[in-house]
Amino acid sequence: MWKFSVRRILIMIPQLFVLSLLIFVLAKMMPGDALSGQIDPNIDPERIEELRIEMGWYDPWHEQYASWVGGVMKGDFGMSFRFKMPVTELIGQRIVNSFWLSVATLILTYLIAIPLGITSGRYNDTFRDQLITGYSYVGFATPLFIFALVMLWIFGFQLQWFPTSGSVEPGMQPGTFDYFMSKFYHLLLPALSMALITTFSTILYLRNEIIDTKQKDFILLARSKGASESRVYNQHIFRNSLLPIAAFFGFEITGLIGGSIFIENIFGYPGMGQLLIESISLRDFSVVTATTLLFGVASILGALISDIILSLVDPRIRIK
Amino acid sequence: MAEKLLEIKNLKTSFRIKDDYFAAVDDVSLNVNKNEVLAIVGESGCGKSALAFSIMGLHTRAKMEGDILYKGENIVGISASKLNKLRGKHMGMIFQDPLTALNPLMIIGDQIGEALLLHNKELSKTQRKEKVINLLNKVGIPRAEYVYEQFPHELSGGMRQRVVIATAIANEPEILIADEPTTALDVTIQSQILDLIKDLKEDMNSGIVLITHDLGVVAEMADRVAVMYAGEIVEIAEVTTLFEEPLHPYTRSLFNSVPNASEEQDRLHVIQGIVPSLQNLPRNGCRFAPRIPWIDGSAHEAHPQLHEIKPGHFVRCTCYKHFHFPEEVRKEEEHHGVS
Amino acid sequence: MGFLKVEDLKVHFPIKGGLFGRTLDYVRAVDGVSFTLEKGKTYGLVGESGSGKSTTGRAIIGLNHVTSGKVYFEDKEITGETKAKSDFRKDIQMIFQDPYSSLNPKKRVIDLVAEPIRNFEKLTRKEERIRVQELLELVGLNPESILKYPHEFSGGQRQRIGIARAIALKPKLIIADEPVSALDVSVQAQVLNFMKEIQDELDLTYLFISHDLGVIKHMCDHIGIMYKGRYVEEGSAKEIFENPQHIYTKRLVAAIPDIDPRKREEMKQFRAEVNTEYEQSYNDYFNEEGLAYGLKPISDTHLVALPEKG
Amino acid sequence: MEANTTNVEIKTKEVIKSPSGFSVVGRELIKDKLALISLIFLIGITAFVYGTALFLDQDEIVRVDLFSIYEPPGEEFILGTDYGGRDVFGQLIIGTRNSLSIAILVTLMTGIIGILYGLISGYFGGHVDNIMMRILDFFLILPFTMIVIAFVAIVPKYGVWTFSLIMTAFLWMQIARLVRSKALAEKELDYIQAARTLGTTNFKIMFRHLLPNVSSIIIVTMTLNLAANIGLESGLSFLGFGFPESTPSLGTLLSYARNPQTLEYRWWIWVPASLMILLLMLAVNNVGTALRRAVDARQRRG
Amino acid sequence: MSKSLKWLFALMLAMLLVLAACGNDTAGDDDKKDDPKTDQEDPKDDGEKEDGEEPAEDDGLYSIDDFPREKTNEGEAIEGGRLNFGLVSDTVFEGTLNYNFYSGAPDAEVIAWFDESMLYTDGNFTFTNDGPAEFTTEPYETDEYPNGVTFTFTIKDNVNWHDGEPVKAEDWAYSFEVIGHPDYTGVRYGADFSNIVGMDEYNAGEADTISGIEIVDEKTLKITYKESQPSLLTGGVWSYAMPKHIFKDIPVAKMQESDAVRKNPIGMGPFKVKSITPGESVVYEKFEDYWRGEPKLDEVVLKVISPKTVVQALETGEVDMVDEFPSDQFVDNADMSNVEWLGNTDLSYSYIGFKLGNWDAEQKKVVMDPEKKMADVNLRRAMWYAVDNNAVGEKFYNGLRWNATTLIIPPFADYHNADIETPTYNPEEAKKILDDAGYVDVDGDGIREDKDGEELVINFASMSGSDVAEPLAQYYIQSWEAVGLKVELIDGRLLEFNAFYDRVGQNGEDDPNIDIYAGAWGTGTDVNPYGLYGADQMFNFPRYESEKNTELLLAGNSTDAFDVAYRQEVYKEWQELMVEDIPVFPTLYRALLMPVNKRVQNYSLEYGSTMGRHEIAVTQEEPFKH
Repeated sequence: MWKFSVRRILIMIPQLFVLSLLIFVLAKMMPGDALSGQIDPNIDPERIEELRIEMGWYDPWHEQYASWVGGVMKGDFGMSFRFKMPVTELIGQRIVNSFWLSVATLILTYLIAIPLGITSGRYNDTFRDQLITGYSYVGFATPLFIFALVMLWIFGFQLQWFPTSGSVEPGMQPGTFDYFMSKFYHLLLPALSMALITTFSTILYLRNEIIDTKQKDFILLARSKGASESRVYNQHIFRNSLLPIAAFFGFEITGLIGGSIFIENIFGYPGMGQLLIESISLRDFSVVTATTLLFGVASILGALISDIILSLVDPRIRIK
Repeated sequence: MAEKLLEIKNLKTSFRIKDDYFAAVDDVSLNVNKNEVLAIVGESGCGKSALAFSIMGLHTRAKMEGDILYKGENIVGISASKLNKLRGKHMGMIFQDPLTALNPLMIIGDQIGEALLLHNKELSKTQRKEKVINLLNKVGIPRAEYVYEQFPHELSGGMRQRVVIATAIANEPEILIADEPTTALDVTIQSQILDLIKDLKEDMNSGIVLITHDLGVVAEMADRVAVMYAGEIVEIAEVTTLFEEPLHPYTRSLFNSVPNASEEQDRLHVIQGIVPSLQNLPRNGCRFAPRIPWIDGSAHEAHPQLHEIKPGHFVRCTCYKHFHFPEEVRKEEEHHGVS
Repeated sequence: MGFLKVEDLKVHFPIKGGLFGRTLDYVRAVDGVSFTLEKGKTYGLVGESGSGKSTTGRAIIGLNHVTSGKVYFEDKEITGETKAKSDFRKDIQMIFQDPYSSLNPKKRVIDLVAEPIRNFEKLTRKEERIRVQELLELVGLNPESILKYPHEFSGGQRQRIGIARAIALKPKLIIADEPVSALDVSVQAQVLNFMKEIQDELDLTYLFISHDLGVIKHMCDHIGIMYKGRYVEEGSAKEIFENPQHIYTKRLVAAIPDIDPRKREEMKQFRAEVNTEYEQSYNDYFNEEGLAYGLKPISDTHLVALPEKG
Repeated sequence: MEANTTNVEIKTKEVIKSPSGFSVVGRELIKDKLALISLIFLIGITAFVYGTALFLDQDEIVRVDLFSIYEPPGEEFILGTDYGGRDVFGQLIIGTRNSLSIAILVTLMTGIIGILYGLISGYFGGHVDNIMMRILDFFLILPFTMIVIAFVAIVPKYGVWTFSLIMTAFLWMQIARLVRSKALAEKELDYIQAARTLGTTNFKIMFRHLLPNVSSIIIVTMTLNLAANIGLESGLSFLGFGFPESTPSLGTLLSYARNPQTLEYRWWIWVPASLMILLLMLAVNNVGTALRRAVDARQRRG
Repeated sequence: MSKSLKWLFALMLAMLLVLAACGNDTAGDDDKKDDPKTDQEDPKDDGEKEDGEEPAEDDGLYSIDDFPREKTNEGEAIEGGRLNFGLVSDTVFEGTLNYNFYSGAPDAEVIAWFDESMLYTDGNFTFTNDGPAEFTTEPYETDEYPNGVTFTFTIKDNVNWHDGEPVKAEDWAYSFEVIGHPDYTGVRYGADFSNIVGMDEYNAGEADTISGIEIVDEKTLKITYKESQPSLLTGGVWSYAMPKHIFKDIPVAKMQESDAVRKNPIGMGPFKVKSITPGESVVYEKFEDYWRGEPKLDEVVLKVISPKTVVQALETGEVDMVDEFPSDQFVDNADMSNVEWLGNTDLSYSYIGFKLGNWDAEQKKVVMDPEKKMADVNLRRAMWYAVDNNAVGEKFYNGLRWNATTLIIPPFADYHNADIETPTYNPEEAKKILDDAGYVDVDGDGIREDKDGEELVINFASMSGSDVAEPLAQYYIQSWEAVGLKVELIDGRLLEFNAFYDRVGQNGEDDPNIDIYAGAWGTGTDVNPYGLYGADQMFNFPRYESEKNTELLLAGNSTDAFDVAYRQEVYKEWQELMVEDIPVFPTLYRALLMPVNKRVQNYSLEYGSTMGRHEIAVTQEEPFKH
């Protein structure tokens, strides 16, 4: 497994390389640059030109790319033009938020999806099941951003149960328990909104898995041992059905990245998704390349994590 | 004398297809005695597996009528908890495909241990492990300590089947139902497994229901044989009787169609027509009649019953008296054998 | 000179692993198999699962990549021939084990049976249909069923469709890979009978692959026994069944359940003896890797895998 | 002669019995009332939308009218107007048509690419498969949003086709993977091997044998994708990369809800479009699920 | 209070702060509000003349004149208290918290609470002596610089940094040294700096000190400018000091990313930074030693709120006030019961520009091209007549934007020409002009051909971003079509702001396909329009020049122009010239709105107000709720 992971990571290096090249070229093709936003009669256009030259904007793109790659090799992703700080540091600030948002979303997703999926699969074709699958289809059909807006409106403003923007109460001391709670409180509503919409695939998947597993021979064997229904479900069916869900885990990460762009925007939550969109629009290219690269790494790692989890929990794969 | 462990009376197990129920096991009566192997033979679709599942109460959506008496107590329709006390403790089952019959995510020890755990709560963990290892030894698995920790996919087919058997016999059940236990195995393994089952039977003194389509296996294993066709039992007899004097046309056809390693045949017998599907079973008259069209209709009973020809030898329908192979009349007949 | 000649055939499947997916080792599915088929006869290839018998058959017809060795068909080398339209494809056909999976469920009988014809011959629609109907008649199916789909047939009938398809181009050799293992006994009888009939009618040669010694004995003139990718014994049916020389063959033959319940005890004892012998003399018959030695003739037709020393 | 007539009879009879025919699906639909209603709804709405759109003048509908800004629903405007004084009902019809067309276009294009890619990769396996899968993996890590934004900025004429192409570039992988794994599994089945022994060329095997046998799952997946694609366009519009308002779509209508005032006070602009999306997706999903059931039944080999 | 920033930022529609991408609605109008100054314009009366019968608000129309500019309401202020301030933005604030380095408007808003200018301004945006420093000027005449001027600044005694250090002359001088330093990374350096004697040499690295800046004593600073211009008094002198004792050890190139800028910035304003959550919020506490007296509030919490949620945040009292309110959300929320609405005219205008030439990169100047499609002034004038800006303001903006007349906006009260005659909506006149100029419909399709009878399609570049951008552009196109001109959106769609400015010519590489464009400018506090219309200015996007234009623009910022009457005359003439030549025509002026919770006292939107942030107070602990 160790070898397997290393190999996967080695494969991902050329992929990331091509990805970075693509992103870089695309970025260069886009109109405007980080200084387009500085158009102002009282800023000297010559100063802007000077800065462009300093930034290397007029160098041939491959030279820029080479120097960028050179920096990345040394762990230096350059400076954010907009934030005037090293990209690494900037992302460091944001990634924590995104990370916890994702974790909370995942946990909520599973907290919601697993019981529903299990109920639905165990009692398939009953009223309960239809109710749950019905919810799943509606969830499938609801655009995330409309749902999130409605959630924000109801729970944030009408009921005022949750804060409506930011990632933490102003003035909290990092490291304190209050700070932690405040962070948690802030990410609850966005995470819940995203989770409620993303559960549906997990529910349906789990349901199918359970219905599938129910008919396996080893379930019959378990029954013939005299295992009660609840034991059959708890010991045999659920364990086996949850396995692919566990494997799904890594792939969820890719989905989360997409979803976070909407969610962070709506809930004013300063994370990576928001950073990416802002940086593209404001042509803060060093941030764009670093962020997309990071997302790429996250997706690949997600897939890798899936494989690793699967190989950890599934003995059939473990041996290979 | 034979002690009746299991007595099946007029069992009818029906499945729902579309909006109707169709009986896969139709009015079957049988009994299984202590220290006896009862073989149930038939081709696929004859209802032999459905019968086995009925005995174990494994059908979740079937309608069951009739009685299955275990030591005189009816187990049809009893509560799930009662059934669970019976299953695994008094009745064990061996499945056809050892590949799918084991939970891929559980180590061997736990799978066998589960059977112990469910019926013997007093056992401590270490005691349980000890017993499991004994069981593994008993079914002939070498290096039992090591196998205990292994997962099913790490074992060969034969080994897995031994594990399944160990699970089935964990609580020394009085009745063991083996549903095609060797079909998926190679012949050398098959003989080992059969020997194992035989030994266990001697050991535990239990009654075994052996479901199979392989007449060779029957000849090797059975004390008594029940031949099933289309959900019904068409013939029951002691094994030697049946092999020496098969009476029912179906039994006879079956014997004649097996290529035999020990004798030369140029042509094998072919049973005309095809095995009817559950929905298309002829429900009236002799169910085998359509497949022996050269036998005059009047030879069949209107409502075929099992007739006891000799003590312990039952045959259904009177057509056996008039049966003869068409080859004996016309050699060409089987060219036709198509619907 | 032989009709089909297989020389030192090897089929190895790589085991990939390590950091870069290098080939670490090989599964030696077929590891040096040689035999010759005579025209018009049936040659049986027997072995337990994993013995390489099916791989051998598939390698001959080109479904598996041949690692080394040569296959001659009518004195022409056909090893590694991959072109779909090569001539030998017309002459060598195959019958598959599972009549359910070997027929494309989405195709009607006419399309199934006509497929090889369409590949090699240009016939009009009408000619083609007549030909297919003839073939169906030949295999004992109702010629009017050409528009049915495979699932509408029973297993035996399907296997006949498979056979009709295999004989559509009037092949010379048919490789039958476990043609009856998936069938019930009564149906099995139908198919076996039928295969024998058309063999005479069409002057076919069979390479009959099976694990069922009963069936093999019923069908074959010559038999090769395989174990772990190698031959352990080869000979006429009579020689193999009545005078098995290799310990493995003996054990295999002994394991066949006897149809006579009265011989039960006798058989059990016999088996036990063979097993004891097998265990005791295992090292005499197999090398350190547990593989068989090369074949040594002990009569004109009978070859046994014995170590060099004898 | 006689044989011919019999054949015809057989044919008509068999087509009905054939598992791959529409009868199974039809039966499944009739049994599943919800799916039937969904299908009728879909057909109805499609016919209505495409039919009505023929009589509507898109230029007229997107014409800005300063004197009827934010009219609530009423007699003159069934569903009111937006901030440009444009008729929401007309936009809804044309928008539904546009969105449907795009969803169908994208679904078809992703389908074709995915099928070809998956078939080739799965059928040939080995190194071909390996390389093709690495390429596919690469597409999977492409940052969707980033590239779409870049494209929108770079491509001068941003219309239905460019939009669909971009969508397609990111969506074909699912089908490709599915087809590949099916093909990988299916090609091990004897009928494919049989075809090879019969001298059938690889090309024919792929398209005549493999494809029909994976087609049912493809159809089901594509149906479900169609539902997803309807929703997709609205997501991009939300980020501001949908169509210009001169090309109304369900997404542009829905994206009006980005404005909190519209969200709260002018429901008539975005609620109908939301409902339309929801209904369309539900309906397509229901039909897709019924299809899946029909397909499953067949796979149990009737 | 005077935060006399040079708010220069191009507010250009939108965009800066707002991301087109994020689809924020209000984007369109963000801009900045700012400072002091009165204006008493007329603009609203257009609103009234429109449909006359009903009072404005009943038919959904509002006028900027109906809004108070100051919040001084009744009630007793309580001691201390905490004010919640919302920074309305779709993006985070960047966190470059120093006047010398920041580049985004949100950052400026954050800085304004803790730091301030050394010089306050009055209603005309002119420096006064009310701020932390006073100044005197004297001419500086040498052979080299015959028109020079020397400023002598005296910093008031009680002005201290938050860490207790007094603000010294060297701190102020230091900010010049930093901005002028060759390693400086910000955008502030420009003509205002090179105008200082010795700055060029220093900037080029040839001198270690700036000869024109002299630290006379701890509290006195002298700065000598080569050229004496009125602009110096309206923001031309850099008036922000830097605490040298903190920055002196940090290399200039690293300052922008240093903790002194990002994590624990200090200033001399009424509040001290207590804690910062990067990008999201800042907590300030009062600076008791503030030179104008102890602030009334104990604490101020500033946090970023999305324009999507600003209304709810105000209604629930989550924030007491915001830096700016998206005006398109006003109408639906005008009845919000817990706030009072303040309003003023924004320092910006929108316009339609005509491409009349090209940028000559070699000579760095504009070159007119008579072959351009829009070269005929009659065509341009007709297009002006063809659009009904009052209707646009009323219908799209409920009167919160209104017809613009000249390129010098009303807040520059001394210079704005209120009496000027400009074309207003008159399609008949437009048609007549076109007919006379030879633009007639030759082929009878309802569309006019050009003077040679060739097909005339005018390509229009317009920016996306605001909600109404699209219908607005459509409306203009329709209006022109109504007089027979065929105008099409370039590429058939709105341009994202980067693409827009690239193609309009921010790099001097104008897209030749663009004939007209819709733009907007934030004017900043300096009335001088040279930066936008000077012949050698890159931002002269119409690429227009004329001798008279150059002459007038130079005259307007000459030493003579210190005479207000003279300057008024010059700019009057320039405004008329613009109406005559029409390189661009202004379309709309804008209102700046600010809701303030009823508990808040002493806040002013007035330009040049002397009411400082230290005076802000609240009347009760909890905000009012809607």
